[in-house]
Amino acid sequence: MIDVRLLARGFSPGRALARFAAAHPEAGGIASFTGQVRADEGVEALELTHYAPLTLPGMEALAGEAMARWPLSGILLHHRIGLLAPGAPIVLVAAAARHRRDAFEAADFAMDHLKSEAWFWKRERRADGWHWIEPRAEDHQDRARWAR
Amino acid sequence: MIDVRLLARGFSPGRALARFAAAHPEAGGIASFTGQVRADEGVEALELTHYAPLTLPGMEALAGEAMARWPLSGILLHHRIGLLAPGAPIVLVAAAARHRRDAFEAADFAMDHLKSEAWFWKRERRADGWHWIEPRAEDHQDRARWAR
Amino acid sequence: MADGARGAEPVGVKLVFLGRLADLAGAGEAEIAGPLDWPGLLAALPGPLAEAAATERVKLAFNGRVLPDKRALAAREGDEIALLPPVSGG
Amino acid sequence: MADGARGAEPVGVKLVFLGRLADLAGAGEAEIAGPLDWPGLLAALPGPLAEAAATERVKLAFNGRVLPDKRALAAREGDEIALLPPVSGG
Repeated sequence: MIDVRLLARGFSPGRALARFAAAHPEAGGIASFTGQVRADEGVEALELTHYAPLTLPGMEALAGEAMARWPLSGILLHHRIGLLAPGAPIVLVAAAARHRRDAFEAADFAMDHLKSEAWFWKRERRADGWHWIEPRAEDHQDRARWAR
Repeated sequence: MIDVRLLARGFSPGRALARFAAAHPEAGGIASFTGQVRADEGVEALELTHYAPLTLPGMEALAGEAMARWPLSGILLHHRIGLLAPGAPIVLVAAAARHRRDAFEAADFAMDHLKSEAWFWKRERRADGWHWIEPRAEDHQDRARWAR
Repeated sequence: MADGARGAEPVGVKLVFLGRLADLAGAGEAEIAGPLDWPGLLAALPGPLAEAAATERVKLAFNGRVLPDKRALAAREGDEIALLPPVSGG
Repeated sequence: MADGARGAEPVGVKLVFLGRLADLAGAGEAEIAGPLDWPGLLAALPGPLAEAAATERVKLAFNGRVLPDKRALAAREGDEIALLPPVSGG
Protein backbone atom coordinates (compact mmCIF):
# COMPACT_ATOMS: atom_id res chain seq x y z
CA MET A 1 0.00 0.00 0.00
CA ILE A 2 1.32 3.39 -1.00
CA ASP A 3 -0.29 6.17 1.02
CA VAL A 4 1.00 9.61 0.04
CA ARG A 5 -0.81 12.73 1.19
CA LEU A 6 -0.50 16.47 1.40
CA LEU A 7 -2.47 17.61 4.43
CA ALA A 8 -3.83 21.12 4.75
CA ARG A 9 -5.01 20.52 8.33
CA GLY A 10 -3.65 19.08 11.54
CA PHE A 11 -3.39 15.30 11.68
CA SER A 12 -2.65 12.59 14.19
CA PRO A 13 0.48 10.58 13.35
CA GLY A 14 -0.53 8.02 15.98
CA ARG A 15 -3.87 7.37 14.32
CA ALA A 16 -2.33 7.31 10.84
CA LEU A 17 0.25 4.79 12.03
CA ALA A 18 -2.38 2.61 13.67
CA ARG A 19 -4.30 2.48 10.38
CA PHE A 20 -1.13 1.78 8.43
CA ALA A 21 -0.12 -1.05 10.77
CA ALA A 22 -3.59 -2.57 10.62
CA ALA A 23 -3.39 -2.48 6.82
CA HIS A 24 -0.19 -4.56 6.93
CA PRO A 25 -0.76 -7.62 9.09
CA GLU A 26 1.72 -9.50 6.91
CA ALA A 27 4.55 -7.11 7.82
CA GLY A 28 6.70 -7.98 10.80
CA GLY A 29 7.47 -4.38 11.51
CA ILE A 30 6.82 -0.75 10.83
CA ALA A 31 9.49 1.91 11.14
CA SER A 32 8.32 5.49 11.30
CA PHE A 33 9.45 9.03 11.74
CA THR A 34 7.34 11.95 12.92
CA GLY A 35 8.66 15.45 12.49
CA GLN A 36 7.03 18.15 14.57
CA VAL A 37 7.38 21.90 15.07
CA ARG A 38 9.93 22.30 17.87
CA ALA A 39 8.47 24.21 20.76
CA ASP A 40 11.64 25.40 22.44
CA GLU A 41 13.22 28.09 20.32
CA GLY A 42 11.02 31.12 20.17
CA VAL A 43 9.26 29.81 17.08
CA GLU A 44 5.67 31.08 17.19
CA ALA A 45 4.48 29.45 13.97
CA LEU A 46 5.70 27.59 10.94
CA GLU A 47 4.37 27.93 7.41
CA LEU A 48 4.85 25.35 4.70
CA THR A 49 4.31 26.25 1.07
CA HIS A 50 4.19 23.77 -1.76
CA TYR A 51 3.84 23.94 -5.55
CA ALA A 52 0.96 21.70 -6.57
CA PRO A 53 2.26 20.61 -9.99
CA LEU A 54 5.46 19.27 -8.42
CA THR A 55 5.01 18.47 -4.74
CA LEU A 56 2.59 15.55 -4.59
CA PRO A 57 3.91 13.94 -7.81
CA GLY A 58 7.43 14.23 -6.36
CA MET A 59 6.35 12.53 -3.13
CA GLU A 60 4.64 9.78 -5.11
CA ALA A 61 7.81 9.21 -7.10
CA LEU A 62 9.79 9.04 -3.85
CA ALA A 63 7.39 6.45 -2.44
CA GLY A 64 7.74 4.40 -5.60
CA GLU A 65 11.51 4.62 -5.41
CA ALA A 66 11.50 3.32 -1.84
CA MET A 67 9.14 0.47 -2.78
CA ALA A 68 11.47 -0.47 -5.64
CA ARG A 69 14.59 -0.28 -3.53
CA TRP A 70 13.49 -2.28 -0.46
CA PRO A 71 11.14 -5.25 -0.14
CA LEU A 72 8.35 -3.30 1.54
CA SER A 73 4.71 -4.18 2.15
CA GLY A 74 3.87 -0.52 2.10
CA ILE A 75 5.02 3.03 2.59
CA LEU A 76 3.28 6.09 3.97
CA LEU A 77 4.30 9.71 3.37
CA HIS A 78 2.12 12.39 4.94
CA HIS A 79 3.24 16.01 4.86
CA ARG A 80 1.54 19.09 6.20
CA ILE A 81 1.17 22.33 4.30
CA GLY A 82 -0.11 25.65 5.61
CA LEU A 83 0.27 27.25 9.00
CA LEU A 84 1.45 25.11 11.94
CA ALA A 85 1.65 25.83 15.66
CA PRO A 86 4.53 24.70 17.91
CA GLY A 87 4.25 21.01 18.70
CA ALA A 88 2.16 20.27 15.61
CA PRO A 89 3.23 17.33 13.45
CA ILE A 90 4.77 18.32 10.10
CA VAL A 91 5.59 15.02 8.52
CA LEU A 92 4.98 11.34 9.07
CA VAL A 93 6.89 8.67 7.22
CA ALA A 94 6.30 4.97 7.78
CA ALA A 95 7.56 1.84 6.08
CA ALA A 96 6.15 -1.65 6.65
CA ALA A 97 8.32 -4.63 5.84
CA ARG A 98 8.88 -8.27 6.65
CA HIS A 99 12.31 -7.46 8.07
CA ARG A 100 13.00 -4.53 10.30
CA ARG A 101 16.24 -3.43 8.65
CA ASP A 102 14.36 -2.80 5.40
CA ALA A 103 11.68 -0.83 7.22
CA PHE A 104 14.22 1.33 9.06
CA GLU A 105 16.28 2.03 5.96
CA ALA A 106 13.30 2.91 3.80
CA ALA A 107 11.89 5.32 6.42
CA ASP A 108 15.30 6.91 6.88
CA PHE A 109 15.73 7.20 3.10
CA ALA A 110 12.31 8.78 2.66
CA MET A 111 12.93 11.36 5.39
CA ASP A 112 16.33 12.32 3.99
CA HIS A 113 14.76 12.92 0.59
CA LEU A 114 11.70 14.76 1.92
CA LYS A 115 14.03 17.07 3.82
CA SER A 116 16.25 18.11 0.96
CA GLU A 117 14.51 17.15 -2.26
CA ALA A 118 10.76 17.45 -1.91
CA TRP A 119 9.09 20.63 -3.12
CA PHE A 120 8.35 22.40 0.13
CA TRP A 121 9.36 25.79 1.40
CA LYS A 122 9.31 26.48 5.10
CA ARG A 123 9.37 29.69 7.05
CA GLU A 124 9.03 30.31 10.74
CA ARG A 125 7.69 33.26 12.64
CA ARG A 126 9.71 34.52 15.57
CA ALA A 127 9.30 37.63 17.67
CA ASP A 128 11.08 39.62 14.94
CA GLY A 129 9.05 38.32 12.04
CA TRP A 130 9.14 35.60 9.39
CA HIS A 131 12.34 33.75 8.44
CA TRP A 132 12.75 31.38 5.52
CA ILE A 133 14.43 28.11 6.36
CA GLU A 134 16.88 26.51 3.98
CA PRO A 135 18.14 22.96 4.23
CA ARG A 136 21.30 22.57 6.27
CA ALA A 137 24.48 21.16 4.74
CA GLU A 138 23.80 18.19 7.00
CA ASP A 139 20.53 17.50 5.15
CA HIS A 140 22.35 17.27 1.84
CA GLN A 141 24.96 14.98 3.36
CA ASP A 142 22.19 12.80 4.78
CA ARG A 143 20.66 12.45 1.35
CA ALA A 144 24.03 11.77 -0.28
CA ARG A 145 24.33 8.58 1.81
CA TRP A 146 21.76 6.98 -0.50
CA ALA A 147 23.46 7.81 -3.81
CA ARG A 148 24.31 4.83 -5.96
CA MET B 1 11.51 10.89 29.65
CA ILE B 2 12.32 7.20 29.93
CA ASP B 3 9.21 5.06 29.48
CA VAL B 4 9.96 1.33 29.77
CA ARG B 5 7.14 -1.15 30.18
CA LEU B 6 6.37 -4.83 30.13
CA LEU B 7 2.78 -5.22 28.99
CA ALA B 8 0.70 -8.27 29.83
CA ARG B 9 -2.20 -7.10 27.64
CA GLY B 10 -2.74 -5.79 24.15
CA PHE B 11 -1.72 -2.18 23.59
CA SER B 12 -2.01 0.47 20.92
CA PRO B 13 1.36 1.60 19.56
CA GLY B 14 -0.36 4.54 17.86
CA ARG B 15 -1.77 5.82 21.13
CA ALA B 16 1.50 5.24 22.99
CA LEU B 17 3.36 7.16 20.29
CA ALA B 18 0.89 10.02 20.38
CA ARG B 19 1.41 10.36 24.14
CA PHE B 20 5.18 10.12 23.76
CA ALA B 21 5.22 12.80 21.04
CA ALA B 22 3.02 15.09 23.13
CA ALA B 23 5.43 14.65 26.04
CA HIS B 24 8.31 15.89 23.87
CA PRO B 25 7.30 19.17 22.23
CA GLU B 26 10.96 20.22 22.33
CA ALA B 27 12.01 17.32 20.10
CA GLY B 28 12.10 17.89 16.37
CA GLY B 29 11.40 14.28 15.65
CA ILE B 30 10.43 10.88 16.87
CA ALA B 31 11.66 7.69 15.24
CA SER B 32 9.81 4.53 16.09
CA PHE B 33 9.57 0.86 15.36
CA THR B 34 6.56 -1.36 15.90
CA GLY B 35 6.99 -5.12 15.74
CA GLN B 36 3.85 -7.17 15.27
CA VAL B 37 2.92 -10.82 14.95
CA ARG B 38 3.09 -11.59 11.25
CA ALA B 39 -0.21 -12.88 9.98
CA ASP B 40 0.90 -14.61 6.82
CA GLU B 41 2.74 -17.78 7.75
CA GLY B 42 0.43 -20.21 9.41
CA VAL B 43 1.24 -18.78 12.83
CA GLU B 44 -1.87 -19.15 14.99
CA ALA B 45 -0.47 -17.55 18.13
CA LEU B 46 2.72 -16.28 19.69
CA GLU B 47 3.74 -16.59 23.33
CA LEU B 48 6.35 -14.43 24.99
CA THR B 49 7.90 -15.49 28.27
CA HIS B 50 10.10 -13.29 30.41
CA TYR B 51 12.06 -13.69 33.63
CA ALA B 52 11.01 -10.95 36.01
CA PRO B 53 14.31 -10.49 37.87
CA LEU B 54 16.14 -9.80 34.59
CA THR B 55 13.77 -8.61 31.88
CA LEU B 56 12.53 -5.19 32.97
CA PRO B 57 15.86 -4.22 34.63
CA GLY B 58 17.60 -5.19 31.39
CA MET B 59 15.25 -3.02 29.33
CA GLU B 60 15.78 -0.12 31.72
CA ALA B 61 19.54 -0.49 31.36
CA LEU B 62 19.14 -0.51 27.58
CA ALA B 63 17.07 2.68 27.69
CA GLY B 64 19.74 4.32 29.85
CA GLU B 65 22.45 3.23 27.45
CA ALA B 66 20.61 4.78 24.50
CA MET B 67 20.05 8.03 26.44
CA ALA B 68 23.78 8.15 27.26
CA ARG B 69 24.85 7.40 23.71
CA TRP B 70 22.67 9.85 21.77
CA PRO B 71 21.38 13.31 22.68
CA LEU B 72 17.77 12.23 23.16
CA SER B 73 14.83 13.99 24.77
CA GLY B 74 13.34 10.63 25.62
CA ILE B 75 13.08 6.97 24.83
CA LEU B 76 10.20 4.53 24.99
CA LEU B 77 10.47 0.74 25.14
CA HIS B 78 7.21 -1.20 25.43
CA HIS B 79 7.26 -4.99 25.11
CA ARG B 80 4.42 -7.46 25.29
CA ILE B 81 4.51 -10.67 27.28
CA GLY B 82 1.95 -13.49 27.27
CA LEU B 83 -0.18 -14.82 24.46
CA LEU B 84 -0.53 -12.79 21.26
CA ALA B 85 -2.76 -13.22 18.23
CA PRO B 86 -1.64 -12.64 14.63
CA GLY B 87 -1.44 -8.94 13.88
CA ALA B 88 -1.01 -7.97 17.53
CA PRO B 89 1.80 -5.55 18.37
CA ILE B 90 4.75 -7.16 20.20
CA VAL B 91 7.10 -4.28 20.70
CA LEU B 92 7.19 -0.53 20.34
CA VAL B 93 10.40 1.45 20.46
CA ALA B 94 10.50 5.22 20.07
CA ALA B 95 13.22 7.81 20.42
CA ALA B 96 12.64 11.57 20.54
CA ALA B 97 15.49 13.87 19.63
CA ARG B 98 16.30 17.30 18.35
CA HIS B 99 17.90 15.83 15.26
CA ARG B 100 16.39 13.02 13.29
CA ARG B 101 19.59 11.04 12.76
CA ASP B 102 19.94 10.63 16.53
CA ALA B 103 16.33 9.51 16.85
CA PHE B 104 16.66 6.97 14.03
CA GLU B 105 19.92 5.55 15.33
CA ALA B 106 18.72 5.22 18.90
CA ALA B 107 15.50 3.43 17.85
CA ASP B 108 17.46 1.13 15.56
CA PHE B 109 19.98 0.42 18.34
CA ALA B 110 17.25 -0.32 20.87
CA MET B 111 15.48 -2.74 18.52
CA ASP B 112 18.68 -4.58 17.66
CA HIS B 113 19.36 -5.08 21.36
CA LEU B 114 15.80 -6.02 22.28
CA LYS B 115 15.89 -8.66 19.55
CA SER B 116 19.04 -10.42 20.57
CA GLU B 117 19.87 -9.37 24.11
CA ALA B 118 16.72 -8.73 26.09
CA TRP B 119 15.40 -11.53 28.29
CA PHE B 120 12.46 -12.79 26.28
CA TRP B 121 11.66 -16.20 24.91
CA LYS B 122 9.24 -16.54 22.07
CA ARG B 123 7.37 -19.51 20.73
CA GLU B 124 4.74 -19.72 18.06
CA ARG B 125 1.88 -22.09 17.57
CA ARG B 126 1.36 -23.56 14.12
CA ALA B 127 -0.96 -26.30 12.93
CA ASP B 128 1.57 -28.88 14.16
CA GLY B 129 2.06 -27.38 17.62
CA TRP B 130 4.37 -24.98 19.44
CA HIS B 131 7.82 -24.02 18.15
CA TRP B 132 10.44 -22.06 20.05
CA ILE B 133 12.01 -19.22 18.11
CA GLU B 134 15.69 -18.46 18.41
CA PRO B 135 17.34 -15.29 17.19
CA ARG B 136 18.63 -15.50 13.65
CA ALA B 137 22.32 -15.02 12.85
CA GLU B 138 21.14 -11.78 11.23
CA ASP B 139 19.94 -10.49 14.62
CA HIS B 140 23.38 -10.98 16.14
CA GLN B 141 24.99 -9.25 13.18
CA ASP B 142 22.55 -6.37 13.55
CA ARG B 143 23.52 -5.95 17.18
CA ALA B 144 27.23 -6.24 16.40
CA ARG B 145 26.95 -3.05 14.32
CA TRP B 146 26.77 -1.08 17.56
CA ALA B 147 29.87 -2.58 19.22
CA ARG B 148 32.50 -0.08 20.23
CA MET C 1 -1.12 24.98 -14.77
CA ALA C 2 -2.55 26.80 -17.73
CA ASP C 3 -3.86 24.88 -20.65
CA GLY C 4 -7.05 24.68 -22.66
CA ALA C 5 -8.44 28.08 -23.61
CA ARG C 6 -5.14 29.42 -24.92
CA GLY C 7 -5.81 32.11 -27.47
CA ALA C 8 -9.50 32.42 -26.69
CA GLU C 9 -8.63 35.60 -24.85
CA PRO C 10 -5.26 37.23 -24.47
CA VAL C 11 -3.41 35.80 -21.42
CA GLY C 12 0.19 36.32 -20.55
CA VAL C 13 2.84 33.92 -19.32
CA LYS C 14 2.08 33.11 -15.70
CA LEU C 15 4.99 33.39 -13.28
CA VAL C 16 4.84 31.65 -9.91
CA PHE C 17 7.27 32.64 -7.17
CA LEU C 18 7.93 30.12 -4.42
CA GLY C 19 9.47 30.47 -0.97
CA ARG C 20 11.56 33.58 -0.38
CA LEU C 21 11.19 34.56 -4.03
CA ALA C 22 7.55 35.40 -3.33
CA ASP C 23 8.82 37.92 -0.76
CA LEU C 24 11.26 39.36 -3.29
CA ALA C 25 8.50 39.58 -5.89
CA GLY C 26 6.04 41.06 -3.42
CA ALA C 27 3.48 38.50 -4.64
CA GLY C 28 3.13 34.80 -5.27
CA GLU C 29 2.25 35.24 -8.93
CA ALA C 30 2.65 37.60 -11.84
CA GLU C 31 1.75 37.63 -15.49
CA ILE C 32 3.93 38.97 -18.26
CA ALA C 33 3.59 39.08 -22.00
CA GLY C 34 4.91 36.21 -24.10
CA PRO C 35 6.69 34.75 -25.88
CA LEU C 36 9.45 34.52 -23.32
CA ASP C 37 12.90 32.99 -23.42
CA TRP C 38 15.51 32.90 -20.64
CA PRO C 39 17.10 36.32 -21.38
CA GLY C 40 13.60 37.70 -21.80
CA LEU C 41 12.55 36.37 -18.39
CA LEU C 42 15.60 37.83 -16.65
CA ALA C 43 14.96 41.17 -18.34
CA ALA C 44 11.32 41.15 -17.29
CA LEU C 45 12.05 40.46 -13.59
CA PRO C 46 12.87 43.24 -11.10
CA GLY C 47 16.62 43.42 -10.32
CA PRO C 48 16.85 41.39 -7.04
CA LEU C 49 14.52 38.72 -8.40
CA ALA C 50 16.48 38.45 -11.66
CA GLU C 51 19.69 38.10 -9.69
CA ALA C 52 18.21 35.33 -7.57
CA ALA C 53 16.74 33.59 -10.60
CA ALA C 54 20.11 33.61 -12.33
CA THR C 55 21.83 31.66 -9.53
CA GLU C 56 22.28 27.93 -9.90
CA ARG C 57 20.31 27.27 -6.72
CA VAL C 58 17.10 28.53 -8.25
CA LYS C 59 15.38 26.03 -10.55
CA LEU C 60 12.72 26.68 -13.15
CA ALA C 61 9.60 24.61 -13.69
CA PHE C 62 7.87 24.95 -17.04
CA ASN C 63 4.23 23.83 -17.09
CA GLY C 64 4.81 21.66 -14.03
CA ARG C 65 8.14 20.10 -15.03
CA VAL C 66 11.54 21.15 -13.81
CA LEU C 67 13.73 22.33 -16.67
CA PRO C 68 17.09 20.56 -16.77
CA ASP C 69 18.51 23.70 -18.42
CA LYS C 70 16.91 27.05 -17.63
CA ARG C 71 18.45 28.63 -20.71
CA ALA C 72 16.28 26.35 -22.85
CA LEU C 73 13.15 28.19 -21.68
CA ALA C 74 10.67 28.90 -24.47
CA ALA C 75 7.32 30.03 -23.08
CA ARG C 76 4.28 31.25 -24.89
CA GLU C 77 1.20 32.96 -23.55
CA GLY C 78 -0.81 30.55 -21.41
CA ASP C 79 2.30 28.76 -20.17
CA GLU C 80 3.29 28.69 -16.50
CA ILE C 81 6.81 29.25 -15.21
CA ALA C 82 7.63 28.61 -11.55
CA LEU C 83 10.77 29.93 -9.90
CA LEU C 84 11.92 27.42 -7.25
CA PRO C 85 14.46 28.40 -4.60
CA PRO C 86 16.14 25.72 -2.45
CA VAL C 87 13.56 23.54 -0.74
CA SER C 88 13.16 22.78 2.96
CA GLY C 89 10.56 20.20 3.85
CA GLY C 90 10.14 17.66 6.63
CA MET D 1 13.67 -14.24 43.78
CA ALA D 2 13.91 -15.96 47.08
CA ASP D 3 15.09 -14.03 50.07
CA GLY D 4 13.92 -13.37 53.58
CA ALA D 5 12.58 -16.40 55.37
CA ARG D 6 15.63 -18.55 54.59
CA GLY D 7 16.05 -21.20 57.29
CA ALA D 8 12.68 -20.57 58.92
CA GLU D 9 11.44 -23.71 57.23
CA PRO D 10 13.35 -26.13 55.06
CA VAL D 11 13.26 -24.93 51.44
CA GLY D 12 15.35 -26.21 48.59
CA VAL D 13 17.20 -24.37 45.84
CA LYS D 14 14.63 -23.09 43.38
CA LEU D 15 15.33 -23.82 39.74
CA VAL D 16 13.60 -21.79 37.03
CA PHE D 17 13.58 -23.09 33.46
CA LEU D 18 13.02 -20.57 30.71
CA GLY D 19 12.04 -20.98 27.08
CA ARG D 20 12.55 -24.41 25.58
CA LEU D 21 14.24 -25.61 28.77
CA ALA D 22 10.84 -25.52 30.47
CA ASP D 23 9.67 -28.03 27.85
CA LEU D 24 12.70 -30.22 28.49
CA ALA D 25 12.11 -30.01 32.22
CA GLY D 26 8.39 -30.67 31.85
CA ALA D 27 7.78 -27.70 34.18
CA GLY D 28 8.76 -24.09 34.62
CA GLU D 29 10.20 -24.62 38.08
CA ALA D 30 11.68 -27.26 40.33
CA GLU D 31 13.20 -27.40 43.76
CA ILE D 32 16.20 -29.45 44.73
CA ALA D 33 18.18 -29.80 47.92
CA GLY D 34 21.10 -27.50 48.59
CA PRO D 35 23.87 -26.68 48.81
CA LEU D 36 24.47 -26.84 45.09
CA ASP D 37 27.55 -26.18 42.99
CA TRP D 38 27.91 -26.45 39.20
CA PRO D 39 28.74 -30.17 39.06
CA GLY D 40 25.99 -30.76 41.59
CA LEU D 41 23.46 -28.93 39.43
CA LEU D 42 24.41 -30.90 36.33
CA ALA D 43 24.15 -34.14 38.29
CA ALA D 44 20.74 -33.18 39.65
CA LEU D 45 19.24 -32.34 36.24
CA PRO D 46 17.73 -35.02 33.97
CA GLY D 47 20.06 -35.97 31.10
CA PRO D 48 18.74 -33.79 28.22
CA LEU D 49 18.42 -30.80 30.51
CA ALA D 50 21.94 -31.27 31.90
CA GLU D 51 23.29 -31.51 28.36
CA ALA D 52 21.52 -28.29 27.37
CA ALA D 53 22.63 -26.51 30.56
CA ALA D 54 26.24 -27.49 29.89
CA THR D 55 26.34 -25.75 26.48
CA GLU D 56 27.79 -22.27 26.22
CA ARG D 57 24.54 -20.89 24.85
CA VAL D 58 22.69 -21.49 28.10
CA LYS D 59 23.37 -18.87 30.78
CA LEU D 60 22.73 -19.11 34.49
CA ALA D 61 21.17 -16.43 36.65
CA PHE D 62 21.79 -16.65 40.37
CA ASN D 63 19.32 -14.73 42.53
CA GLY D 64 18.44 -12.49 39.61
CA ARG D 65 21.94 -11.83 38.27
CA VAL D 66 23.55 -13.54 35.31
CA LEU D 67 26.66 -15.44 36.36
CA PRO D 68 29.70 -14.52 34.27
CA ASP D 69 31.04 -18.05 34.95
CA LYS D 70 28.54 -20.84 35.54
CA ARG D 71 31.19 -23.00 37.17
CA ALA D 72 31.36 -20.50 40.00
CA LEU D 73 27.82 -21.43 41.09
CA ALA D 74 27.44 -21.79 44.86
CA ALA D 75 23.78 -21.97 45.85
CA ARG D 76 22.26 -22.62 49.25
CA GLU D 77 18.71 -23.46 50.14
CA GLY D 78 16.47 -20.47 49.48
CA ASP D 79 18.51 -19.33 46.49
CA GLU D 80 17.09 -19.17 42.98
CA ILE D 81 18.86 -20.40 39.88
CA ALA D 82 17.43 -19.65 36.43
CA LEU D 83 18.52 -21.52 33.33
CA LEU D 84 18.41 -19.14 30.38
CA PRO D 85 18.51 -20.44 26.82
CA PRO D 86 19.17 -18.05 23.89
CA VAL D 87 16.69 -15.20 23.93
CA SER D 88 14.34 -14.06 21.18
CA GLY D 89 12.45 -10.86 21.81
CA GLY D 90 11.08 -8.09 19.66
